[in-house]
Amino acid sequence: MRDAAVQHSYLDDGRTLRSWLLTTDHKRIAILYIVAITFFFFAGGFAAFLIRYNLISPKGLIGSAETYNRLFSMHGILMVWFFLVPAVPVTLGNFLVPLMLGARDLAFPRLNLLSWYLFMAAGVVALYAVVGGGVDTGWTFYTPLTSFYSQGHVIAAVVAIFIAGFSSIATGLNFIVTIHKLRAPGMTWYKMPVFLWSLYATSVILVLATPVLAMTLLLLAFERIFGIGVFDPAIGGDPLLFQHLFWFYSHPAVYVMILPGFGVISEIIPAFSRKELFGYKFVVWASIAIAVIGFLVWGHHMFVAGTSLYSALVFSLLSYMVAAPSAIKVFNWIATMHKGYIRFDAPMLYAIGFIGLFTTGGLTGLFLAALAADVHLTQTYFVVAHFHYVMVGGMVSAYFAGLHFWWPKMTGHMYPEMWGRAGAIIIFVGFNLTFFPQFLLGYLGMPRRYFAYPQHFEALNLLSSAGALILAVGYILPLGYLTWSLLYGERASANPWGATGLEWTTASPPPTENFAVTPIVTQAPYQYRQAEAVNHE
Amino acid sequence: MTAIVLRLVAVASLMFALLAAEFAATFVFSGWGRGGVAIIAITMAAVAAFGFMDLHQEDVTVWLFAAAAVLWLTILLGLGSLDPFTRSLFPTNSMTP
Amino acid sequence: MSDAAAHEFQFASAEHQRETAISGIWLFLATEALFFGPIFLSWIFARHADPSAFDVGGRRTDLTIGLANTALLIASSFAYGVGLALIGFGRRRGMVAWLAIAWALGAAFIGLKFGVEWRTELSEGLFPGAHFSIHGPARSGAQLFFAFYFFATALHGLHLLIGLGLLAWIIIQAERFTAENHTPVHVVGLYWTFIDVIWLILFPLIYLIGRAS
Amino acid sequence: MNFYVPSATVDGREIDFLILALSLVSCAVLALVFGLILLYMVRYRAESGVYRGAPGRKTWRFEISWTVATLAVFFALFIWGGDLYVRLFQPPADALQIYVVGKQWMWKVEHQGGQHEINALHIPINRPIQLVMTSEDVIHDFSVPAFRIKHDVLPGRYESIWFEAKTPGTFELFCTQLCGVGHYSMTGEVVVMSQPDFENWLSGGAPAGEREDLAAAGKELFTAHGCSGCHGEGGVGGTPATTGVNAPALAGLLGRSVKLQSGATVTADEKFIRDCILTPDKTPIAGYPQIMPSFSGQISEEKVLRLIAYIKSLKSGSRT
Repeated sequence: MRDAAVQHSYLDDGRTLRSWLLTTDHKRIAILYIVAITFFFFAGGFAAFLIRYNLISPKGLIGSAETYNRLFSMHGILMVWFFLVPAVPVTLGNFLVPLMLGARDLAFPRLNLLSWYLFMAAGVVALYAVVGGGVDTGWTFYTPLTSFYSQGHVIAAVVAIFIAGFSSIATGLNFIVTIHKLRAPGMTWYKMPVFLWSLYATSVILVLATPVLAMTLLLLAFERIFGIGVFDPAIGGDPLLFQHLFWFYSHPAVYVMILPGFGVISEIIPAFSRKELFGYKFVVWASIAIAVIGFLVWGHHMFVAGTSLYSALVFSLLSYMVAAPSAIKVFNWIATMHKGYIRFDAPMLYAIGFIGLFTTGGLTGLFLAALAADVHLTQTYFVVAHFHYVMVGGMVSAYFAGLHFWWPKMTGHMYPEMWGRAGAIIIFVGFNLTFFPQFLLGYLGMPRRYFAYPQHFEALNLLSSAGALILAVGYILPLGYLTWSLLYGERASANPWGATGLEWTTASPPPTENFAVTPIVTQAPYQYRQAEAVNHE
Repeated sequence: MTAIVLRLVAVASLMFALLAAEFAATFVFSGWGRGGVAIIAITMAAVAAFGFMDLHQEDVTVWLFAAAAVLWLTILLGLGSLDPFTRSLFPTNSMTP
Repeated sequence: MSDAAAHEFQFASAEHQRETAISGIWLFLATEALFFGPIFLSWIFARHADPSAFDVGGRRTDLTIGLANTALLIASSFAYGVGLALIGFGRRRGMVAWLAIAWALGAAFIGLKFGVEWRTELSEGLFPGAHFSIHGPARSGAQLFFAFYFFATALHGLHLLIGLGLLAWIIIQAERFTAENHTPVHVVGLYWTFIDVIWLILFPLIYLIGRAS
Repeated sequence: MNFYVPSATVDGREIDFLILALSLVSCAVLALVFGLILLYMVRYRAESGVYRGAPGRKTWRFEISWTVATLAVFFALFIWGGDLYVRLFQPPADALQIYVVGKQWMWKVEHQGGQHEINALHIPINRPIQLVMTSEDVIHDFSVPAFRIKHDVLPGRYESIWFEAKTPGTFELFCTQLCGVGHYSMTGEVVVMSQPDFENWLSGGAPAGEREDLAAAGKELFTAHGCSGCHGEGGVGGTPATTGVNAPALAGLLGRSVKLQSGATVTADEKFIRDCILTPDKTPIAGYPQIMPSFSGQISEEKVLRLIAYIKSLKSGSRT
């Protein structure tokens, strides 16, 4: 059985470069994406490393404020649009959506391939912008700095993000239509794994928010090229309009980054607790609620920007509303662990790390939603720490959790377990050491995006930079042992974790057509039998 | 088939009538003003969606997508204009201290 | 592909594939609607900043051409609808004829908009910037209007150009379509009418609101 | 290393109190989350033989209760933060108004009596101060961490904040909105003084040097940096006969239209003059060879401002 599966695996279906670059197989496209975003992750990470290096000394070690500004802009742009937003949907999502649905492919396979090419084209333009001198506006591109004053390759960066946006839209559209139309017989909405629900919620945001960003960036480019436009204060235009439009996308985009992480964690916690997910419907509807309410809160990025007091009050109240569904999820995961049979394989360690870091990040978000507290804390390192806890501590941990969990399914090889656990622990420790001091820095008033800073912030910055070194080790480690496992890793069985879900019923790696016979779903997800023996093979 | 074409003719006629009404709201009935124009414009968009794009024949999925577009546009325009409409502006002409 | 029953391997049937394609294009149109969202919001912001000056700009537009163009697009959507109905009854040549009419009406819009209207406006110095020809207290607000105007119409025109390309592609590929199998005709038709819908909103924002009272 | 700097304003202390409350709530939740996770990790590890009992079925009671509890806490925090915020941005009528102009990359402050200062703000203690702020170019942000206050400073409009300092001393002032290359250097200090000291300072008695007339200082720089060597004394312009080179006249330049070699015409505003001094290669003037050296990195922004003030003061009557 296993031999037959290996022969027909999607990986063996053509070995030429052409067979990869012209593939419409969702699994192969997922692999193409993994290669691409891994590159961007380390490119953005390298910039982060240089930023932390610079901040070791209050005077700045890299010698030029301009270089520093370009570094953090590059870090932000690459990490947000070329890693965090696409990370889970285009890799794990692309691979798993049809498998979990019991479908043979996504609804529009050619669109899927096109979206990869768009993504790569965007990446090339972004790299051109970086190599050609960089951008010094930060990833937020605020006008009028970006439209009139900034030097550098603003237009190239804007074009890159514009193209990447269409790649996102294509992916989101594909997922939504696929989930609506290609569910296997018996796969009703409430029988879908939470991962699919969270990808659905993510796709809603991608499809409805990304076009707003695309148009906003076009307006920005228009203003920069022609020297006049709708954000131009000289003719009565409103620079805050740009911020409204930008955050209309960029705040929901935060949920694009974190919702798939919720999905991943909701798969892993039950699998390693051998227990049904606690409160399935609440978790599902919390995802949908986040996707909708997430669109109502963008104004909380602008509490000191000069918006009206009324709108600040409204946005503050709505921001608290969106925090509630996130809280629901955290409690549900913990309740799932209650009375379980918990195993501590690497995916579970990453998942537990995720819960801790995400909760910390989420709670500090409450500080920023409380209007008066936000006035003091915003635009300082407090904000930097807050969103890194959510994005990096949360999202990257979730991505690694999912990558380890489904790695045997994707590659047909097991990763070395001890190394996996070591990586999870190093990342958790390094992360906290890097970013916790930044909460204190922020409270003490250290502003963001400062190339040099007053002497009295030095000790905490030093601590943070030391943590970054450990974090770097933690991120390079998986790159090493996962690559190693491709060549030497133990062969994986179809279901090494004893997990539920359709993707585990087919071979590892799956055949090109996913399922020899279209499966018929009769059971709700996560039907784990307690104390079930886990055969590791 | 004739029925379909006749229906299209009816839809097109309705559109032209609404276009005329839009002009009337603008120039003739000054009391109607901008509100009337806005209402008629939205009506015309809806007529096009149902009459030309046959929204009524599509399944619930399509309805969901169309409703999402309208809802999210409302969020963008509604919450987006909350700020300028509740803010008092103090434009500065001279920029030197 | 010309076989009516053919469908891709992830679908259960040709009908399943058709339904999926139609819902896909509708979701894409939802995306497009949000794509135009910032233009509408910038209209709200810009007009709110100084309504009377903004309307001074609005009154400098060419209402005749605006009206003619609106009529052209409505007629064009109608023509496309007839073409789509004809292929539903297998009348391919009829479809080609009506689609050609729809194409010509769309092309006339482009010609009027960019060949006549834009050209006049550019020569009258209505493009915002140092050489903007409206002076006096309304100068800033009117520039804001024309920044909005040129951007919005350029973007709408771009969509229409893409639509013309798709329409031409449908006409060239007409041999492929039958009464049972003409999903692409349907899909392009939805897009074509959607461009019309966008214009139906832009038209009053540009030409009418500034003149209304 | 000091992890707490007491706020110098009354509202700032209230904000600290709010942050403290938020911290306590967060710590309680974190203790609960981490505590439960650790407890379950130990108690329910797969190897553990602890009795698990029958799996519970009803979940919605738990869901409803923790959702409602969360929302109740959130609402209380919202009311607290919102109330304070509204007070924070509603200045009392009797506040002393001071004007602040942000500009790449400096803060210019103008007091009611016409006293100017740069990258510094002197204020009296125990008196509400309202800052009326605008920007000459991009968005800046006026932030004084010790006062727990910050607000964006936008071009083309006035934004305002207010505070009442209760502690005398010198406090850090930051720009916290990315405003270009020099963003990190757009810092300064806020000096809180007693009312008599402040009066004294306003009248120019102390501290010395702060009230130097900008144009007079600029005139000195004009000679010291050799500007007059080409542009002539008093900026009358140079010819091969007078200064040895052709150099444009600077008197009466401000506000005039200038033709560039590229054919474009620009208005000579402050930014243009600044560009001409710092990056002359980018603004070659029609009719003159581009031989002006760049002073970028040689003179500070403040000095540029003084030079501009001096050039502004030159009357066009002296043009030759």
